[in-house]
Amino acid sequence: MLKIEAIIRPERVGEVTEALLDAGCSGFHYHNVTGQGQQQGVKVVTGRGGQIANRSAVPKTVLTTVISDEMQEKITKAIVDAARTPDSGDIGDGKIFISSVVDAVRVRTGESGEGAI
Amino acid sequence: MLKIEAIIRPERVGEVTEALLDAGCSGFHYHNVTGQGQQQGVKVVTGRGGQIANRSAVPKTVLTTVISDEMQEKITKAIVDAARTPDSGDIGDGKIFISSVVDAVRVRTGESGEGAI
Amino acid sequence: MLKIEAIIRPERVGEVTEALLDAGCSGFHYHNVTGQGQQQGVKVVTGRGGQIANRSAVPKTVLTTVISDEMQEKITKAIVDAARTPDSGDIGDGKIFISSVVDAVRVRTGESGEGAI
Amino acid sequence: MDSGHIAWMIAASALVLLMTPGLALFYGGLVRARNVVSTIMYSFISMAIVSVVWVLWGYSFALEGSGEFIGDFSKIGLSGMDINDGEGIPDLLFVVFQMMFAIITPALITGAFVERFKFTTYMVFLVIWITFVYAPIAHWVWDSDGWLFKLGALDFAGGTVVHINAGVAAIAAALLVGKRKNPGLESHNVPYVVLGAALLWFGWFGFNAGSGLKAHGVAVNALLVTNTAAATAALTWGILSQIQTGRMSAVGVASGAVAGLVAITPAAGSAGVMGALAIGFGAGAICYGAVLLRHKTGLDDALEVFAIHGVGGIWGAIATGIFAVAAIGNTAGAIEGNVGQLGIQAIAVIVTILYSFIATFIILKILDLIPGLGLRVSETDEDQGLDLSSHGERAFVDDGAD
Amino acid sequence: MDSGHIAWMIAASALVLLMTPGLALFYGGLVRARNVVSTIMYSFISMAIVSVVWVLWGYSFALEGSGEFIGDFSKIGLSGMDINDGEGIPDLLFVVFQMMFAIITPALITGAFVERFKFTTYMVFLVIWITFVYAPIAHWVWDSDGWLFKLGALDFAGGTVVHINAGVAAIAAALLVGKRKNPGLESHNVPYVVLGAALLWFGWFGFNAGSGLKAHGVAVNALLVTNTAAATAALTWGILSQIQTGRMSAVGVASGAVAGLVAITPAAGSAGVMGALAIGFGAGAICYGAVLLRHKTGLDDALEVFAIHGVGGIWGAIATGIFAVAAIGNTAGAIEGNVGQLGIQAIAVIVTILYSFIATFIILKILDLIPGLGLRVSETDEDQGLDLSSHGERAFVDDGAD
Amino acid sequence: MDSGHIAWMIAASALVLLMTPGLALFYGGLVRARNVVSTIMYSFISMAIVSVVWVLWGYSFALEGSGEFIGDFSKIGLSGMDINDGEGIPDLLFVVFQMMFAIITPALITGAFVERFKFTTYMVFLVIWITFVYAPIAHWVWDSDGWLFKLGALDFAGGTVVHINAGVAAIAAALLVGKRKNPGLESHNVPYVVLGAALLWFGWFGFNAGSGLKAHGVAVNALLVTNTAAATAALTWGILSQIQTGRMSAVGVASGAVAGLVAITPAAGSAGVMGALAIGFGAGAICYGAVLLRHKTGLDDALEVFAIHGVGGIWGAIATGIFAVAAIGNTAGAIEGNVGQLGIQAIAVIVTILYSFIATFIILKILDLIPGLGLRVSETDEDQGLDLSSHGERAFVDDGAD
Ligand SMILES: Nc1ncnc2c1ncn2[C@@H]1O[C@H](COP(=O)(O)OP(=O)(O)O)[C@@H](O)[C@H]1O
Ligand SMILES: Nc1ncnc2c1ncn2[C@@H]1O[C@H](COP(=O)(O)OP(=O)(O)O)[C@@H](O)[C@H]1O
Ligand SMILES: Nc1ncnc2c1ncn2[C@@H]1O[C@H](COP(=O)(O)OP(=O)(O)O)[C@@H](O)[C@H]1O
Repeated sequence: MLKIEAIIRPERVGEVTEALLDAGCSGFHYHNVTGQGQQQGVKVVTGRGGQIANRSAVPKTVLTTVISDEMQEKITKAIVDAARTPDSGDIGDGKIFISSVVDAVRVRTGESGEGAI
Repeated sequence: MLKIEAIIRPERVGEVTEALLDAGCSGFHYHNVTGQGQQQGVKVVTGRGGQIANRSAVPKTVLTTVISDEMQEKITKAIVDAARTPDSGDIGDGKIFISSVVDAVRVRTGESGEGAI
Repeated sequence: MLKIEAIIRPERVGEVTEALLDAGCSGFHYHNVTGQGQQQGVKVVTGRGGQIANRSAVPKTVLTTVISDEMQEKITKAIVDAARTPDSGDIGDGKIFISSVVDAVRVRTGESGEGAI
Repeated sequence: MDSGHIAWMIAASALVLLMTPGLALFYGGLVRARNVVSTIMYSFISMAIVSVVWVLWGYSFALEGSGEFIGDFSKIGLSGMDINDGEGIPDLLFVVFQMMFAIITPALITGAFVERFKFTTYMVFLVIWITFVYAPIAHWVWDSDGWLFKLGALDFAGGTVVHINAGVAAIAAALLVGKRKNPGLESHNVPYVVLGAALLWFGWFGFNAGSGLKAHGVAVNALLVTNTAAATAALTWGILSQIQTGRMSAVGVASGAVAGLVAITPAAGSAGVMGALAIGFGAGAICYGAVLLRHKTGLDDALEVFAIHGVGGIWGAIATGIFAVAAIGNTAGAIEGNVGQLGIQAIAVIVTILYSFIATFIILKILDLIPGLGLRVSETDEDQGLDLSSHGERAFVDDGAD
Repeated sequence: MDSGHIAWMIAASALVLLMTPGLALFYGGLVRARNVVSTIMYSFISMAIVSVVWVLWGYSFALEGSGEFIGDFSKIGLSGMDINDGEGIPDLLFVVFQMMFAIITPALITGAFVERFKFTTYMVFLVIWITFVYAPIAHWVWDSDGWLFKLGALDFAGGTVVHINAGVAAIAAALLVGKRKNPGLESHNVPYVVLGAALLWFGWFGFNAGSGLKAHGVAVNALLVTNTAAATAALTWGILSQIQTGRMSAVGVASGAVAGLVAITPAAGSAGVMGALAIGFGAGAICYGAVLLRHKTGLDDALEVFAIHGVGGIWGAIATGIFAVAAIGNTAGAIEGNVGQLGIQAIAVIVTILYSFIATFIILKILDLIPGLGLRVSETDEDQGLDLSSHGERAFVDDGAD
Repeated sequence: MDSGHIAWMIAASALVLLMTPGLALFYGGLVRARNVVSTIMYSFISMAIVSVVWVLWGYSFALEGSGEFIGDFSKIGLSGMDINDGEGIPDLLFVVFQMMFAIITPALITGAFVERFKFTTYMVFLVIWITFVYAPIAHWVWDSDGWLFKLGALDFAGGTVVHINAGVAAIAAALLVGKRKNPGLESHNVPYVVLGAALLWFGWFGFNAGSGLKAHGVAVNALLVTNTAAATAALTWGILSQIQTGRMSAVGVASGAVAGLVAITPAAGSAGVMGALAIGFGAGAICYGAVLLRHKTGLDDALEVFAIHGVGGIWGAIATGIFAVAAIGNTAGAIEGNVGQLGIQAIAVIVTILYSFIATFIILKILDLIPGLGLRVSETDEDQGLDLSSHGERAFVDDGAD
């Protein structure tokens, strides 16, 4: 089992979740974070409107889904395609991190393993 | 060391954290996420009260705790029991994902390993 | 590749992110959580101002960064130094959990592996 | 007719209307985030329902006719009321001003049963309660034919009719609907609570200074003592909170202000500024204590309607008998030697308590038994929060996570 | 001059001013969290810009001179207006009161194009639209030399000038700016919506009860019928929502209240309380239906400006012709036998629709073509949200994540 | 007595009271999320404390007696003031109206020291500052025996007494309390800021148009120029922000509105609409510049109290000397040839600055030295946020994470 954590633009959540469902991923969850990377950050106005500052941290959304190993390629592709800014992509489009999961348990039934994801 | 991530219903946080303390888990943290799974989603009213839509994504809370390997069973059982809707459980009660942790460091003391969790 | 998850005090986010940048970590993200540990919790007033209760859960911020294996020591040291309460540290300064990451993908370019982090 | 009186009373009516959204915010901030919309709606829908009931029959039942106990059918639908009728101010302006009182009174009760009461049943309750509980008591106290009015009970702006009435009805409601399954420890939005209290304070100037129906010296006195009592009670409550917990709870200070406003309500037309200081101090201390006591009982009067409006109203009604100054309101109080007034005030208090409790209890009991109604939402709905289950809406929706 | 009238009209002006921030909250709560500041600013900046335009030339163009179609330059910069001029109330007070109407009207339109309209272009639009659309229509309807006024069209407080005008301009704007790329499913902050509606309701008392420019019986009638229609429409809408979805949407009830307030606006000086019940019921039902119909079209009038202000205003203007009571406003309606009034009302409605739509369309089309202006923000800016892209600010910033 | 004047002045008093919660929201939105409750409470508690101080001795010290520098003890506890005393309006109404000014003035100062000032010390400060700083200056300027009044200084609604006074006291406070450890980059809640500014704007109509104590032509003029200056300054500030940053900051536009309101305050009884445009434009530009300059200094006047209220008040006081129109306020300004008025205005400004700074500095210095008091919270408390450390409450509590 693998855990896929995708850091994406908040405005792309809709597209990405749709792509995940299309790719056969039936379970995931997401939450908003503040992220910092190569992206220039956002310009924010400060000083009561008289100054402009660069806030390096920008709003991002982290989407997490646990999948079976064989779905890795399909799912990452789905996310990359849906999360990338149309045309050639923009800095700040996000990243995907993949790590391995030892076990999963479904609370309702108590079942564990692949069947639980 | 293992990391337990439990996706549960927000209204069950109280029960689950109590169960964790009872089971001897002394550290954890949690945050709210938006989740999607088999659960039908929630009905929300749109169109100024004239239409009803299904928002597939529902509010969930993710609770994370890092424990030593031998506590795995005890802790998952505690979570499952406390997070499950009384009687036979309901769709949407949540899932638990278990992954392995390489090391832990306590900021205050700098100590690492099992002693830090 | 390693994933570093640091649970720190919200008021130290600024110091910690600066320390990360100084240590050469160029990407990370963070979000607020509610945490519980050895820390006494915070005193909150209830009963319309007439009673005081201990809310064991306190606000914390979780900062996540994925780094290459060789940076582990440098980065944890940077976080520990920046997140610790000056002088000898205080209970509740937080913890760092380290786990391994299988792969990373940069959404913009689709490139994966070390180059993507 | 006097354009100055009309000018003030239109403004006063607007101010009192605003108290209900103010209450909605005050209550809305105190509950859990999953029940905010629901809590706000309990108040807001009262503006819709009671306004309609009031023009259809509420006003006529409450403030017309020559009976001692209840009005009559003569002004059903405000029939026969011409825009030029009235002295000082048009009669229709009196209808509107009084309507605003009828709107907020049942909204106050909802603090007792937030986070679990069925919204549709509540709508039915509003209609019935205004008709059978509010209208009669208003008639007794404010109609010149009403028996308590004739007895000489002083209630300038509604200590009995509005606050004791709501506070006692709240106990009946809390008893019948039962405890919340899982009440929150903290208020979910303190700025709402303080802003709500501020709007109440602001609107209360219309409530009290409007109750003389004129722009004259008595109105000005009401304005002054209202502000003084609110301030004194807020300060008293805040200091008690600081002493007991080492922190000055904002929710506490806001609650104190409301308690002071409640207590000065019956006295606003007869107490002076020194009386107002005493009444405010008393309200702050007594209602603070009442909240602490309530926490020791098993009664889940969730937002302290009885401890603040009930107890504050009782204190205010009695204090009116103590601090009334003949030079202001023509009737002397105990301090000026008219000890008998205390007895009259006590009668008004006791009768209001008894009638309100019994009548509200019966109404709710019946509503509970009617199939399709019932007082309480299902456990799943309570868990999920009433915002989604009763209204299909979440109060706050973030981007990204939409 | 009469101090009572002045007292009420100053208060009424303040109340109407407050409607614009009320609208800002109402609209602000309905959009996505990334566009709140932007939505609020569309309204708030109207207070700044239209106030200046109004004293410089807006008032003179709208309400001076003896032309039938537009005012003149005689009171540019309010020149020659002395603080002691006027009867009943100072002329300058009339200027201020009318200014508040001019402020809110274009703010209403913004509901159609929130989440995508370019802020700088909007500022230019405000200046031009007030001059070329609002001022003429206000002149026709409210100036005693205006042709619709002379025709005998009844519009007490602005059903045509404010609501139909804004509602129809909204369609033109929505057509030209195009659909939102990615509209949110839910309102981002329901308490803002309800609080905004409450402030609108409160301020509307100034709007309608002030439109007689006196503190007298007609003002009181306006107060009563305004409240009654708002309440009835809110209740009607809420019940329809409950029937259709099994939940009583708070946003729906708030929208119903606004629809009722819109519909009673032209009628507030001539309908009685029974008429108000009918008008409110009609507004609740018709505008509810209009919203549902709008959802079936491809038009992204995002916050239902046409369905509520346009349709509600049309219904109100027609209903004024039906329910006008001669004893209140000196002109009888169809029910009292004066069926011809309906025709006059219909003319006022149709002319307002045509002029507003065509003129607004042309203005926006031109603004769209001017280099450096243009109606719509870039796609990236829309994605990022207008709060950051137009105003450099996020509405809500948390600790830790700062 | 005149019911119209009374009607307006009761309403005006209510409006001015509402400014303090408006300020609470305005300031509360500007700080970090962990200090919102604290920031709001600085303002709200002033309603409680100053109200009590005012009726006990504040009013008597400020506005009674025949001294040139300070009032006397004759009206301690408002003794001997009867509800029927007064001409035009009851004397007690004057007491209440003036009280609202005394409430908001120290609340304004708090903007300088938010996020770090000790709440209990602040409560003591309120009592002392009103007594020893506010009351004397109010006496000088507004009491007909006051030396600045006799000198002929024009200050219709409090440019010196309220704004310069608060702005200068803010510098003293910011100096003594020191910089914040870790100030936020952004405002935590922009809608609160805008809504707060809107409530200030709304309430300011009472502040300025009430300061003639009558419902007459001068009040109407005050209403008009107040709105005009607010609008012009908001627009000026917004345009400057757009030019300099390419974005139109909502916080900037709101700040501009407040600056315009501040600057027109002393002039509201004597400037005309053209003067108001000039004053508003000046306020927008000058205060905008003052904020930018302040950022270059090391002074952490956190919410720009000096740059807006101090500088805006100074500009307004001088501008009053320039733009005063004899036909409105009976005194001509420099433009009408009375250049000497400028000198008088300058004296009033300088004296207020000196007295306010020195007296405030001394008071705070003493409070800092008293054991158990002290100005600043501990570093841990500042880190944790004052909401929890001073008030035991978090502003916002989510579900799930409770
Ligand atoms: N090493 C990392 N660990 C955790 N999060 C990261 C890391 N690098 C980037 N991120 C997250 O991914 C987002 C996008 O990365 P960024 O470097 O801005 O763009 P890009 O990957 O397109 O060059 C960042 O805002 C940050 O939240
Ligand atoms: N594969 C997954 N990866 C991540 N989160 C998941 C996954 N599957 C389910 N979840 C989360 O768990 C929650 C409960 O799952 P759901 O399928 O609705 O119920 P159940 O497990 O009872 O059938 C979902 O709302 C979602 O947040
Ligand atoms: N085993 C754990 N798993 C997950 N989070 C933990 C764990 N232990 C502690 N934490 C988090 O770290 C924070 C600090 O831990 P705490 O025990 O209070 O302080 P300290 O580590 O200084 O003794 C807690 O608030 C909690 O959020």
